[in-house]
Amino acid sequence: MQLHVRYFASLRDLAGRDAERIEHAGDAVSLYERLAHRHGISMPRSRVRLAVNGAFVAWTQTLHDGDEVVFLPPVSGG
Amino acid sequence: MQLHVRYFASLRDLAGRDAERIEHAGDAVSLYERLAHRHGISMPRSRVRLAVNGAFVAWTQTLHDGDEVVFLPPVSGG
Amino acid sequence: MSRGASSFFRLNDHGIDVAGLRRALDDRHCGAVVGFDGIVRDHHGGRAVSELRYEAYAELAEREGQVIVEEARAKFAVRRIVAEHRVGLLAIGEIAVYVGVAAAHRDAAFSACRYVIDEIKARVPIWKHEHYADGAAEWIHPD
Amino acid sequence: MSRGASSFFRLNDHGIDVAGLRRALDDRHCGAVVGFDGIVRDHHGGRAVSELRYEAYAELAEREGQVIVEEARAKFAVRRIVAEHRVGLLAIGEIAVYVGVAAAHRDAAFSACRYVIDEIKARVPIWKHEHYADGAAEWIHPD
Repeated sequence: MQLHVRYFASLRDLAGRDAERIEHAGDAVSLYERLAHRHGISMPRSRVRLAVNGAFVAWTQTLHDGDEVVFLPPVSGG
Repeated sequence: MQLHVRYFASLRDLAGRDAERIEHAGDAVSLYERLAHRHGISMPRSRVRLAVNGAFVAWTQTLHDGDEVVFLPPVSGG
Repeated sequence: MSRGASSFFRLNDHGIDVAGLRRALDDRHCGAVVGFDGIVRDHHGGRAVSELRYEAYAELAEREGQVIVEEARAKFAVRRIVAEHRVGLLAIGEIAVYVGVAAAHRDAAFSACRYVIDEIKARVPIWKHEHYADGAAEWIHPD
Repeated sequence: MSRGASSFFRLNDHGIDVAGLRRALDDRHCGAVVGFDGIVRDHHGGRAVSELRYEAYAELAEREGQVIVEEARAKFAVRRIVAEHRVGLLAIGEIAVYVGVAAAHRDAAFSACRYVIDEIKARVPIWKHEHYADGAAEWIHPD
Protein backbone atom coordinates (compact mmCIF):
# COMPACT_ATOMS: atom_id res chain seq x y z
CA MET A 1 0.00 0.00 0.00
CA GLN A 2 1.04 3.61 -0.49
CA LEU A 3 1.15 5.81 2.61
CA HIS A 4 1.57 9.55 2.98
CA VAL A 5 3.92 10.30 5.88
CA ARG A 6 4.26 13.78 7.38
CA TYR A 7 7.02 15.00 9.68
CA PHE A 8 7.06 17.73 12.31
CA ALA A 9 9.59 19.46 14.54
CA SER A 10 12.88 17.58 15.10
CA LEU A 11 11.71 14.63 12.99
CA ARG A 12 11.12 16.99 10.07
CA ASP A 13 14.61 18.42 10.48
CA LEU A 14 16.13 14.92 10.52
CA ALA A 15 14.06 13.68 7.60
CA GLY A 16 14.89 16.85 5.68
CA ARG A 17 11.35 17.05 4.38
CA ASP A 18 7.77 17.83 5.48
CA ALA A 19 6.30 14.72 3.94
CA GLU A 20 6.93 11.74 1.70
CA ARG A 21 5.00 8.98 -0.05
CA ILE A 22 6.15 5.48 0.72
CA GLU A 23 5.22 1.94 -0.27
CA HIS A 24 4.94 -0.14 2.88
CA ALA A 25 3.52 -3.60 3.52
CA GLY A 26 3.73 -3.79 7.33
CA ASP A 27 2.25 -2.05 10.33
CA ALA A 28 2.96 1.38 11.84
CA VAL A 29 5.64 -0.01 14.16
CA SER A 30 7.66 -1.42 11.28
CA LEU A 31 7.08 1.77 9.29
CA TYR A 32 8.51 3.90 12.11
CA GLU A 33 11.52 1.62 12.49
CA ARG A 34 12.15 1.70 8.76
CA LEU A 35 11.88 5.48 8.45
CA ALA A 36 13.83 6.13 11.66
CA HIS A 37 16.66 4.05 10.26
CA ARG A 38 16.49 5.77 6.86
CA HIS A 39 16.52 9.30 8.33
CA GLY A 40 18.75 8.80 11.36
CA ILE A 41 15.92 9.38 13.84
CA SER A 42 17.08 8.12 17.24
CA MET A 43 13.96 8.95 19.24
CA PRO A 44 12.61 5.71 20.75
CA ARG A 45 9.12 4.81 19.62
CA SER A 46 7.96 4.87 23.25
CA ARG A 47 8.25 8.69 23.11
CA VAL A 48 6.38 9.00 19.82
CA ARG A 49 2.60 9.15 19.35
CA LEU A 50 0.94 7.93 16.20
CA ALA A 51 -1.74 9.81 14.27
CA VAL A 52 -3.53 8.41 11.23
CA ASN A 53 -5.75 10.57 9.04
CA GLY A 54 -5.70 13.42 11.56
CA ALA A 55 -6.59 11.46 14.72
CA PHE A 56 -4.49 9.96 17.50
CA VAL A 57 -4.51 6.17 17.27
CA ALA A 58 -2.82 3.23 18.99
CA TRP A 59 0.29 1.70 17.43
CA THR A 60 -1.78 -1.42 16.79
CA GLN A 61 -4.02 0.48 14.34
CA THR A 62 -4.18 -1.25 10.95
CA LEU A 63 -2.94 0.94 8.10
CA HIS A 64 -4.73 1.22 4.77
CA ASP A 65 -3.70 2.34 1.32
CA GLY A 66 -3.81 6.13 1.09
CA ASP A 67 -3.59 6.77 4.86
CA GLU A 68 -1.90 9.90 6.15
CA VAL A 69 0.52 8.75 8.85
CA VAL A 70 2.19 11.14 11.31
CA PHE A 71 4.78 10.32 13.95
CA LEU A 72 4.46 12.89 16.74
CA PRO A 73 7.44 13.62 18.98
CA PRO A 74 6.66 14.92 22.51
CA VAL A 75 4.75 18.21 22.26
CA SER A 76 5.86 21.53 23.73
CA GLY A 77 3.09 24.04 23.17
CA GLY A 78 2.00 26.58 25.78
CA MET B 1 -12.58 59.67 77.03
CA GLN B 2 -13.96 60.86 73.74
CA LEU B 3 -14.07 58.36 70.87
CA HIS B 4 -14.81 58.83 67.19
CA VAL B 5 -17.00 55.98 65.95
CA ARG B 6 -17.55 55.31 62.25
CA TYR B 7 -20.23 53.10 60.69
CA PHE B 8 -20.32 51.19 57.42
CA ALA B 9 -22.86 49.22 55.40
CA SER B 10 -25.89 47.92 57.33
CA LEU B 11 -24.61 49.39 60.59
CA ARG B 12 -24.45 52.82 58.96
CA ASP B 13 -28.02 52.46 57.73
CA LEU B 14 -29.23 51.46 61.22
CA ALA B 15 -27.25 54.19 62.98
CA GLY B 16 -28.52 56.70 60.43
CA ARG B 17 -25.08 58.32 60.27
CA ASP B 18 -21.52 57.77 59.01
CA ALA B 19 -19.89 58.68 62.29
CA GLU B 20 -20.42 60.09 65.73
CA ARG B 21 -18.38 61.33 68.68
CA ILE B 22 -19.16 59.67 71.98
CA GLU B 23 -17.98 59.88 75.59
CA HIS B 24 -17.28 56.39 76.86
CA ALA B 25 -15.51 55.07 79.93
CA GLY B 26 -15.43 51.32 79.21
CA ASP B 27 -13.92 48.95 76.71
CA ALA B 28 -14.82 48.22 73.08
CA VAL B 29 -17.20 45.42 74.09
CA SER B 30 -19.29 47.71 76.26
CA LEU B 31 -19.15 50.42 73.61
CA TYR B 32 -20.54 48.06 70.97
CA GLU B 33 -23.32 46.89 73.29
CA ARG B 34 -24.22 50.46 74.15
CA LEU B 35 -24.31 51.66 70.53
CA ALA B 36 -26.06 48.52 69.27
CA HIS B 37 -28.80 49.15 71.82
CA ARG B 38 -29.01 52.83 70.96
CA HIS B 39 -29.27 52.25 67.19
CA GLY B 40 -31.23 48.99 67.13
CA ILE B 41 -28.30 46.99 65.78
CA SER B 42 -29.09 43.29 66.29
CA MET B 43 -25.92 41.83 64.78
CA PRO B 44 -24.19 39.73 67.47
CA ARG B 45 -20.73 40.93 68.38
CA SER B 46 -19.31 37.53 67.33
CA ARG B 47 -19.95 38.53 63.71
CA VAL B 48 -18.34 41.96 64.07
CA ARG B 49 -14.63 42.78 63.77
CA LEU B 50 -13.10 45.71 65.58
CA ALA B 51 -10.74 48.27 64.04
CA VAL B 52 -9.03 51.03 66.00
CA ASN B 53 -7.18 53.84 64.25
CA GLY B 54 -7.30 52.07 60.91
CA ALA B 55 -6.03 48.63 61.98
CA PHE B 56 -7.78 45.41 62.92
CA VAL B 57 -7.45 44.75 66.66
CA ALA B 58 -8.74 42.24 69.21
CA TRP B 59 -11.80 43.12 71.26
CA THR B 60 -9.52 43.22 74.31
CA GLN B 61 -7.63 46.21 72.87
CA THR B 62 -7.58 49.12 75.35
CA LEU B 63 -9.20 52.28 73.98
CA HIS B 64 -7.66 55.71 74.39
CA ASP B 65 -9.01 59.23 74.19
CA GLY B 66 -9.28 60.34 70.57
CA ASP B 67 -9.30 56.84 69.09
CA GLU B 68 -11.16 56.16 65.88
CA VAL B 69 -13.27 53.05 66.51
CA VAL B 70 -14.97 51.07 63.73
CA PHE B 71 -17.28 48.07 64.05
CA LEU B 72 -17.00 46.03 60.87
CA PRO B 73 -19.85 43.75 59.84
CA PRO B 74 -18.96 40.71 57.67
CA VAL B 75 -17.37 41.88 54.44
CA SER B 76 -18.66 41.13 50.94
CA GLY B 77 -16.19 42.51 48.45
CA GLY B 78 -15.11 40.73 45.32
CA MET C 1 11.80 51.43 41.23
CA SER C 2 11.75 49.07 44.17
CA ARG C 3 10.53 45.52 43.71
CA GLY C 4 7.48 46.35 45.82
CA ALA C 5 6.44 49.33 43.72
CA SER C 6 5.36 47.10 40.86
CA SER C 7 2.79 45.30 43.03
CA PHE C 8 -0.22 46.92 44.66
CA PHE C 9 -3.82 46.76 45.81
CA ARG C 10 -5.94 49.86 45.48
CA LEU C 11 -9.51 51.03 45.43
CA ASN C 12 -10.97 52.47 42.25
CA ASP C 13 -14.02 54.75 42.14
CA HIS C 14 -14.37 55.31 38.39
CA GLY C 15 -13.81 52.10 36.39
CA ILE C 16 -11.17 49.38 36.27
CA ASP C 17 -8.85 49.57 33.25
CA VAL C 18 -7.96 45.91 32.85
CA ALA C 19 -5.80 46.53 29.78
CA GLY C 20 -3.79 49.15 31.66
CA LEU C 21 -3.35 46.92 34.69
CA ARG C 22 -2.34 44.06 32.40
CA ARG C 23 0.38 46.25 30.88
CA ALA C 24 1.74 46.90 34.38
CA LEU C 25 2.41 43.14 34.56
CA ASP C 26 4.68 43.04 31.51
CA ASP C 27 8.02 41.57 32.48
CA ARG C 28 10.58 39.85 30.23
CA HIS C 29 11.26 37.25 32.89
CA CYS C 30 7.65 36.13 33.18
CA GLY C 31 6.18 33.29 31.18
CA ALA C 32 2.74 33.31 32.80
CA VAL C 33 0.11 35.88 33.62
CA VAL C 34 -3.11 34.85 35.34
CA GLY C 35 -5.89 37.39 35.64
CA PHE C 36 -9.16 37.25 37.55
CA ASP C 37 -12.05 39.58 36.75
CA GLY C 38 -14.95 39.65 39.18
CA ILE C 39 -18.00 40.91 37.34
CA VAL C 40 -21.40 42.17 38.48
CA ARG C 41 -23.87 39.38 37.69
CA ASP C 42 -27.53 39.84 36.88
CA HIS C 43 -28.65 37.51 39.63
CA HIS C 44 -27.75 36.44 43.17
CA GLY C 45 -29.42 33.85 45.36
CA GLY C 46 -32.26 33.51 42.87
CA ARG C 47 -33.05 37.25 42.79
CA ALA C 48 -32.67 39.48 39.74
CA VAL C 49 -30.02 42.13 40.46
CA SER C 50 -30.29 45.53 38.75
CA GLU C 51 -27.11 47.18 40.07
CA LEU C 52 -24.67 47.14 43.00
CA ARG C 53 -23.00 49.62 45.23
CA TYR C 54 -19.69 48.83 46.94
CA GLU C 55 -18.72 50.73 50.05
CA ALA C 56 -15.29 50.50 51.64
CA TYR C 57 -13.57 51.53 54.83
CA ALA C 58 -10.99 52.96 52.48
CA GLU C 59 -7.92 53.41 54.71
CA LEU C 60 -8.13 49.93 56.15
CA ALA C 61 -9.21 48.32 52.86
CA GLU C 62 -6.12 49.60 51.05
CA ARG C 63 -3.87 48.64 53.94
CA GLU C 64 -5.30 45.12 54.23
CA GLY C 65 -5.28 44.64 50.46
CA GLN C 66 -1.61 45.56 50.37
CA VAL C 67 -0.92 43.09 53.20
CA ILE C 68 -2.61 40.35 51.16
CA VAL C 69 -0.53 41.19 48.08
CA GLU C 70 2.67 41.03 50.12
CA GLU C 71 1.61 37.73 51.69
CA ALA C 72 1.10 36.28 48.22
CA ARG C 73 4.51 37.55 47.07
CA ALA C 74 6.09 35.84 50.07
CA LYS C 75 4.22 32.54 49.65
CA PHE C 76 4.49 32.08 45.86
CA ALA C 77 7.28 32.52 43.29
CA VAL C 78 5.68 35.48 41.54
CA ARG C 79 7.11 38.77 40.30
CA ARG C 80 4.21 41.19 40.10
CA ILE C 81 0.69 41.40 41.50
CA VAL C 82 -1.77 44.16 40.70
CA ALA C 83 -5.23 44.32 42.21
CA GLU C 84 -8.01 46.90 42.12
CA HIS C 85 -11.47 46.85 43.65
CA ARG C 86 -14.28 49.19 42.66
CA VAL C 87 -16.27 51.29 45.06
CA GLY C 88 -19.47 53.18 44.24
CA LEU C 89 -22.35 52.28 41.94
CA LEU C 90 -21.81 49.50 39.39
CA ALA C 91 -24.02 48.27 36.56
CA ILE C 92 -24.47 44.63 35.51
CA GLY C 93 -21.42 43.46 33.57
CA GLU C 94 -19.02 45.99 35.12
CA ILE C 95 -15.79 44.75 36.61
CA ALA C 96 -15.92 44.85 40.40
CA VAL C 97 -12.44 43.53 41.07
CA TYR C 98 -9.34 42.60 39.06
CA VAL C 99 -6.36 40.59 40.27
CA GLY C 100 -3.45 40.02 37.89
CA VAL C 101 -0.30 38.04 38.66
CA ALA C 102 2.86 37.66 36.58
CA ALA C 103 5.30 34.84 37.32
CA ALA C 104 7.98 32.80 35.62
CA HIS C 105 5.72 29.73 35.71
CA ARG C 106 1.99 29.17 35.65
CA ASP C 107 1.65 27.16 38.85
CA ALA C 108 2.70 30.08 41.05
CA ALA C 109 0.66 32.54 38.98
CA PHE C 110 -2.55 30.52 39.38
CA SER C 111 -1.97 29.91 43.10
CA ALA C 112 -1.17 33.52 43.90
CA CYS C 113 -4.10 34.89 41.91
CA ARG C 114 -6.47 32.53 43.67
CA TYR C 115 -4.99 33.39 47.06
CA VAL C 116 -5.32 37.13 46.54
CA ILE C 117 -8.96 37.07 45.40
CA ASP C 118 -9.95 34.62 48.15
CA GLU C 119 -8.31 36.75 50.83
CA ILE C 120 -9.74 39.99 49.44
CA LYS C 121 -13.21 38.52 49.66
CA ALA C 122 -12.62 37.23 53.19
CA ARG C 123 -10.73 40.10 54.79
CA VAL C 124 -10.86 43.45 53.02
CA PRO C 125 -13.47 45.81 54.51
CA ILE C 126 -15.65 46.31 51.44
CA TRP C 127 -19.40 45.73 51.45
CA LYS C 128 -21.82 45.03 48.65
CA HIS C 129 -25.23 46.70 48.58
CA GLU C 130 -27.37 44.77 46.11
CA HIS C 131 -30.20 46.54 44.33
CA TYR C 132 -32.86 44.18 43.00
CA ALA C 133 -35.11 44.40 39.98
CA ASP C 134 -38.14 44.58 42.30
CA GLY C 135 -36.84 47.81 43.88
CA ALA C 136 -35.56 46.30 47.13
CA ALA C 137 -31.93 46.60 48.26
CA GLU C 138 -29.86 44.69 50.78
CA TRP C 139 -26.41 44.78 52.38
CA ILE C 140 -24.60 41.49 51.92
CA HIS C 141 -23.02 40.24 55.16
CA PRO C 142 -22.05 36.58 54.60
CA ASP C 143 -22.28 34.17 57.53
CA MET D 1 -25.93 30.73 18.12
CA SER D 2 -25.49 27.29 19.62
CA ARG D 3 -24.09 26.99 23.10
CA GLY D 4 -20.94 25.43 21.69
CA ALA D 5 -20.24 28.23 19.24
CA SER D 6 -19.21 30.55 22.06
CA SER D 7 -16.35 28.27 23.11
CA PHE D 8 -13.39 27.34 20.94
CA PHE D 9 -9.73 26.50 20.57
CA ARG D 10 -7.93 27.72 17.48
CA LEU D 11 -4.48 28.35 16.11
CA ASN D 12 -3.39 31.91 15.37
CA ASP D 13 -0.58 32.80 12.95
CA HIS D 14 -0.54 36.60 13.30
CA GLY D 15 -0.93 37.75 16.93
CA ILE D 16 -3.32 36.99 19.79
CA ASP D 17 -5.84 39.76 20.48
CA VAL D 18 -6.43 39.22 24.19
CA ALA D 19 -8.85 42.14 24.48
CA GLY D 20 -10.95 40.76 21.63
CA LEU D 21 -10.97 37.26 23.11
CA ARG D 22 -11.89 38.72 26.48
CA ARG D 23 -14.90 40.45 24.92
CA ALA D 24 -16.04 37.10 23.55
CA LEU D 25 -16.36 35.99 27.19
CA ASP D 26 -18.83 38.72 28.18
CA ASP D 27 -21.97 37.13 29.58
CA ARG D 28 -24.52 38.69 31.96
CA HIS D 29 -24.78 35.45 33.91
CA CYS D 30 -21.07 35.23 34.67
CA GLY D 31 -19.48 36.61 37.81
CA ALA D 32 -15.95 35.38 37.16
CA VAL D 33 -13.51 35.42 34.28
CA VAL D 34 -10.10 33.80 34.65
CA GLY D 35 -7.54 34.35 31.94
CA PHE D 36 -4.15 32.76 31.38
CA ASP D 37 -1.53 34.34 29.11
CA GLY D 38 1.49 32.25 28.24
CA ILE D 39 4.30 34.59 27.25
CA VAL D 40 7.63 34.09 25.52
CA ARG D 41 10.27 34.42 28.23
CA ASP D 42 13.81 35.63 27.72
CA HIS D 43 15.32 32.51 29.25
CA HIS D 44 14.77 28.77 29.48
CA GLY D 45 16.79 26.19 31.36
CA GLY D 46 19.48 28.76 32.08
CA ARG D 47 19.93 29.79 28.42
CA ALA D 48 19.15 33.24 27.02
CA VAL D 49 16.34 32.92 24.48
CA SER D 50 16.16 35.39 21.57
CA GLU D 51 12.97 34.20 19.86
CA LEU D 52 10.75 31.16 19.39
CA ARG D 53 9.02 29.42 16.56
CA TYR D 54 5.93 27.30 17.14
CA GLU D 55 5.01 24.64 14.63
CA ALA D 56 1.71 22.73 14.73
CA TYR D 57 0.15 19.73 13.08
CA ALA D 58 -2.72 22.10 12.43
CA GLU D 59 -5.63 19.80 11.69
CA LEU D 60 -5.03 17.60 14.71
CA ALA D 61 -4.04 20.51 16.97
CA GLU D 62 -7.35 22.30 16.39
CA ARG D 63 -9.30 19.07 16.78
CA GLU D 64 -7.52 18.09 20.01
CA GLY D 65 -7.78 21.63 21.37
CA GLN D 66 -11.52 21.61 20.78
CA VAL D 67 -11.79 18.23 22.54
CA ILE D 68 -10.00 19.71 25.57
CA VAL D 69 -12.33 22.71 25.64
CA GLU D 70 -15.37 20.42 25.52
CA GLU D 71 -13.91 18.23 28.28
CA ALA D 72 -13.52 21.30 30.48
CA ARG D 73 -17.08 22.39 29.76
CA ALA D 74 -18.31 18.95 30.81
CA LYS D 75 -16.18 18.77 33.98
CA PHE D 76 -16.67 22.28 35.35
CA ALA D 77 -19.65 24.63 35.72
CA VAL D 78 -18.44 27.17 33.18
CA ARG D 79 -20.27 28.98 30.38
CA ARG D 80 -17.58 30.01 27.89
CA ILE D 81 -14.02 29.03 27.10
CA VAL D 82 -11.89 30.66 24.45
CA ALA D 83 -8.35 29.54 23.68
CA GLU D 84 -5.83 30.48 21.02
CA HIS D 85 -2.29 29.28 20.44
CA ARG D 86 0.22 31.02 18.22
CA VAL D 87 2.18 29.38 15.46
CA GLY D 88 5.12 30.89 13.60
CA LEU D 89 7.90 33.17 14.82
CA LEU D 90 7.44 34.94 18.17
CA ALA D 91 9.55 37.59 19.88
CA ILE D 92 10.25 37.79 23.62
CA GLY D 93 7.21 39.14 25.43
CA GLU D 94 4.71 38.02 22.80
CA ILE D 95 1.70 36.00 23.86
CA ALA D 96 2.09 32.37 22.83
CA VAL D 97 -1.20 31.11 24.21
CA TYR D 98 -4.33 32.56 25.81
CA VAL D 99 -7.03 30.66 27.68
CA GLY D 100 -10.03 32.57 29.00
CA VAL D 101 -12.93 31.09 30.97
CA ALA D 102 -16.19 32.73 32.04
CA ALA D 103 -18.32 31.14 34.76
CA ALA D 104 -20.92 32.06 37.32
CA HIS D 105 -18.40 31.45 40.13
CA ARG D 106 -14.64 31.71 40.42
CA ASP D 107 -13.91 28.19 41.59
CA ALA D 108 -15.04 26.64 38.31
CA ALA D 109 -13.39 29.40 36.27
CA PHE D 110 -9.99 28.83 37.91
CA SER D 111 -10.25 25.04 37.66
CA ALA D 112 -11.30 25.02 34.02
CA CYS D 113 -8.65 27.53 32.96
CA ARG D 114 -5.96 25.48 34.65
CA TYR D 115 -7.28 22.26 33.12
CA VAL D 116 -7.32 23.67 29.60
CA ILE D 117 -3.79 25.08 29.67
CA ASP D 118 -2.40 21.94 31.32
CA GLU D 119 -4.01 19.69 28.71
CA ILE D 120 -2.99 21.92 25.81
CA LYS D 121 0.61 21.67 26.94
CA ALA D 122 0.38 17.90 27.39
CA ARG D 123 -1.65 16.85 24.37
CA VAL D 124 -1.95 19.35 21.53
CA PRO D 125 0.55 18.70 18.71
CA ILE D 126 2.44 21.97 18.80
CA TRP D 127 6.23 22.16 19.09
CA LYS D 128 8.51 24.91 20.27
CA HIS D 129 11.73 25.69 18.43
CA GLU D 130 13.85 27.83 20.74
CA HIS D 131 16.39 30.21 19.27
CA TYR D 132 19.15 31.17 21.68
CA ALA D 133 21.15 34.36 22.02
CA ASP D 134 24.31 32.41 21.08
CA GLY D 135 22.83 31.50 17.69
CA ALA D 136 21.90 27.92 18.46
CA ALA D 137 18.37 26.58 18.15
CA GLU D 138 16.64 23.52 19.53
CA TRP D 139 13.33 21.67 19.29
CA ILE D 140 11.81 21.19 22.72
CA HIS D 141 10.57 17.63 23.28
CA PRO D 142 9.91 17.22 27.01
CA ASP D 143 10.52 13.84 28.61
